[in-house]
Amino acid sequence: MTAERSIVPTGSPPASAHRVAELTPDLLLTEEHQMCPGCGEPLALRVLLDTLSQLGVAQRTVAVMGIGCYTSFSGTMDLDLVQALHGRAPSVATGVKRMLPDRVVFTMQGDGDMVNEGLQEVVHTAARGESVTAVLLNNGVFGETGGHMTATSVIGQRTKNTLEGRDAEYHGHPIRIGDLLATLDGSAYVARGSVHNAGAVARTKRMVRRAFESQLRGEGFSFVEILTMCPTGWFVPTAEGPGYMDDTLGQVHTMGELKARPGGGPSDHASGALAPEARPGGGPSDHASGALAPEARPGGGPEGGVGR
Amino acid sequence: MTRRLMEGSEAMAEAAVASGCRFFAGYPMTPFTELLEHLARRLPEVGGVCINAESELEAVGMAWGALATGARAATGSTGQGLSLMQESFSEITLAELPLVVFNMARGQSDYFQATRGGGHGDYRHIVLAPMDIAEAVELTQLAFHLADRWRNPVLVYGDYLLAHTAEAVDVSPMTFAPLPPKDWAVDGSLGGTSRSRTVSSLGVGKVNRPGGGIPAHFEAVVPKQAAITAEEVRVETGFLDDAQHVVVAFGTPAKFVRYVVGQLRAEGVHVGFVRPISLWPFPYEAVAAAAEGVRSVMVFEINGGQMVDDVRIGVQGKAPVVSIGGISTDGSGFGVGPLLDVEVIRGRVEAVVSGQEVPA
Amino acid sequence: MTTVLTRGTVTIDVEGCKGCELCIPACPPRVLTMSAEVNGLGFRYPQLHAGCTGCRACLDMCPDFVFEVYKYDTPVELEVEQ
Amino acid sequence: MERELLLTGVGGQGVQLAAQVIGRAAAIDGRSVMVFGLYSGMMRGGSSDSTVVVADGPIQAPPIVSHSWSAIVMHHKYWAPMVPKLRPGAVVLLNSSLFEGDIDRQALQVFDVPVTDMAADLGNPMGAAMVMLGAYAGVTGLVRVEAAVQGMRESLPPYRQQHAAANERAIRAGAQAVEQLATPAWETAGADA
Repeated sequence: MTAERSIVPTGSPPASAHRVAELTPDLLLTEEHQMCPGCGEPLALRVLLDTLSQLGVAQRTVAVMGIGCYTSFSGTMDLDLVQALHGRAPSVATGVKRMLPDRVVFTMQGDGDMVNEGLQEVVHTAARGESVTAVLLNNGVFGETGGHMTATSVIGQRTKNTLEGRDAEYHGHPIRIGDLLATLDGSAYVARGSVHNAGAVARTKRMVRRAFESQLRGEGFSFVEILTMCPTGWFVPTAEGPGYMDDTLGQVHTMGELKARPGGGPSDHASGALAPEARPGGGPSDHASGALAPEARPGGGPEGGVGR
Repeated sequence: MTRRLMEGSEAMAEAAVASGCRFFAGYPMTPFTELLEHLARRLPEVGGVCINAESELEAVGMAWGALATGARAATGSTGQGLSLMQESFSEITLAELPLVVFNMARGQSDYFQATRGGGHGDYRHIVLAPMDIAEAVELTQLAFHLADRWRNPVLVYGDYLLAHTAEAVDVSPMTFAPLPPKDWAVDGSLGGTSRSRTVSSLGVGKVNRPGGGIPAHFEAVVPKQAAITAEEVRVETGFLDDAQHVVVAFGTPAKFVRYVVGQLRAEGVHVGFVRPISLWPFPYEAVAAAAEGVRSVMVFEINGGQMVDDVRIGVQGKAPVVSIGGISTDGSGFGVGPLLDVEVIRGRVEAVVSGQEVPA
Repeated sequence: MTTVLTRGTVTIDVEGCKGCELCIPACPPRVLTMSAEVNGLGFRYPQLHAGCTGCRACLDMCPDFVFEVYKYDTPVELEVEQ
Repeated sequence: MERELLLTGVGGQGVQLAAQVIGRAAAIDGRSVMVFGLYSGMMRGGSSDSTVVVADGPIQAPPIVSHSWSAIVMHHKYWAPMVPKLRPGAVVLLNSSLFEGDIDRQALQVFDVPVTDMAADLGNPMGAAMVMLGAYAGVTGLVRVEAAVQGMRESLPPYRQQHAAANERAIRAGAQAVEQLATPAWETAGADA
């Protein structure tokens, strides 16, 4: 059918129409980047930058960037910015915020940066209730080095150094960083969204907005984890990225608001605010319990043997 | 002038405050701890911030962030803690941020760490080694000035004696030459203007105003080292004119050596001293001049032999270089041991002067 | 031939597309298809058909920022082959 | 001119505080001063040594002194290692209430002051070191007694200021118990500044 259907010209804007969404977020100096096809990080970037624009805080914002694929956004984001070392962005952001307490300060880190290399930094920054917003782009893989296991890789996930899939007994268990940070008294707002479909993008945008609003109210540490597609690092076709994300990462790192201060105003999610998103075909716990089933634990069955 | 009795830690903290330092982050470790204590008390009194960082890694990262806003900021530890900070020191140097680092060291075995660094890449820190509290007050203030002047980290090398000795000192702000404005610092105000700023060690600017990238950045940062070497050598010498023997020492042990040399001179022994105040840049020329025509160049340092390498570079084979220092510590490991004794040092100098073996 | 009521449209920066296809299932009215031809980078790219609502789902799901979304001031009837 | 003072005692006797007070008093008198304390981790019972150097110009001596002009001996427990660090004829103030053991009274100018008993008589048993530093100030004039009193007040943290009056009585009692300026530290009392 497609071959026959008439194609609408899309080379230039039509007459008698108004633009409802711009090509490039206001705070991007160029739409060009070197991310792979199907990467979810630019989607998260748009969410972040659009939110800053809409909040009207771009001219009092400092970004602190970690090291990963997304580091290249340092050169394209039209924001005052400090480039940090791998893992260290929360501490650098702490120094920035303490010297510029009336500015909006956020970090952008990947899961390798935040949950592997810099785990204690984000934990302590959250525990101190540092008034910064940490944004985690979590794709469960070291994308920049070419697809290696991180601390958030899920059980069964194939990476270049877990060729048979991540095995809990041999490689350990993934860390649900959002859940961990939500337990700390210093964290005011914690949420986990994703960019694997347009609805998720819209929900994630509300989370990012609420995180920054929490910072503007001075409530403490705010955190938004955004699950992003990495088809290159997952070794799946680009078009299958969203589905793979939902079936793997999304089942362990379940989406939803994990924590919000009572005074933070009503949630856009209404009743579902503090609960994982409902999903068709069974709740996330089904899959999680499958991944962490008793028989898969050490000594629980023949599959558990890895020669240790 | 009002002088007040202060331990070195307090005096250095006061000197940092007098220098305009308004941010400090650190993690307790003897003998650095009291410096942190004093800054934790003093900085809030002057509108600054002192954070009890959860680790040295975090302390240096916090200072990095504060520096990026243009604030005068510092961190510190003992050498062990500084070992943890080395990655950040490298990158902060390449980011051209004016960090001041205090190493309240356990003895002098951090000479290599201070002057060569344990980090990656082509980076150097200016290293200043005071011998007593009065000099520490001056060099701390100089450190903040030089860091800004060169946009390069400066390390102040102290030790247990410096931290815990008290002297009556006056900590008044010193006056230095004017510095250029910190137009590179971020304040968050330029987002969305196409003129936003990036503080980065990678030499990467914005796409509309790209930096030269990593190669060009290194080419721009590294040549500063030659300029610093040309302009920032600091050294004290004494009794060199007719010296037949020279002793080289730095930091608080140099005060012992200077005292011994003074005693021996009073007794007619032709001995002089060279005291490097800047360990990097090292006073190679002063050492070379001192080595001219002497029978020996002795090196007294409280370690297994580190600065002796630089002395040999300076001497260039013109005289025998003899190490008369050594490892010296008490049970605590804080670097105050039996070698820090005027009589012991005198004995070792006299042994060399008289052509005997140096006692092991 | 028949016509389809079309409220919106998009512009597509074809040369910026990396051919990931994330926009295709993202489009609620299913009016995007991948081209048979390739762009200058060698990637297939999306093409628009009648029936766009101007909802911006394609834009939100495009990692390469190739879409701009418009709404007609007055909805138009676009012809479609049966 | 530089004058050195070594102090020794057991932790808890107030040796470190006495050294601090003398240091502050010397600064009040306008002299250069250096104080270095070494004490074991135990707050009480371990060794507690301190070094004070006072000078009328910049101090040349390093903080660990090998040849001292004087000593304060609050207890004999850690006294022996200090003996070789005293110059011939050094001034030694001895806490005769507690001191047991040998001391070479030919080589050293020893002043016996029963400071622990005196402090107890004053109703301030913890003030023995204050009595001793008053006695030392009286015998040597290294610091003026009035400067010692002021230095003591500056050395006490706010939460210990209630001890200031008793400490002042202790310092003055010590100073009055000895022959004034029996072995003067300076040719004239007080420096120019």
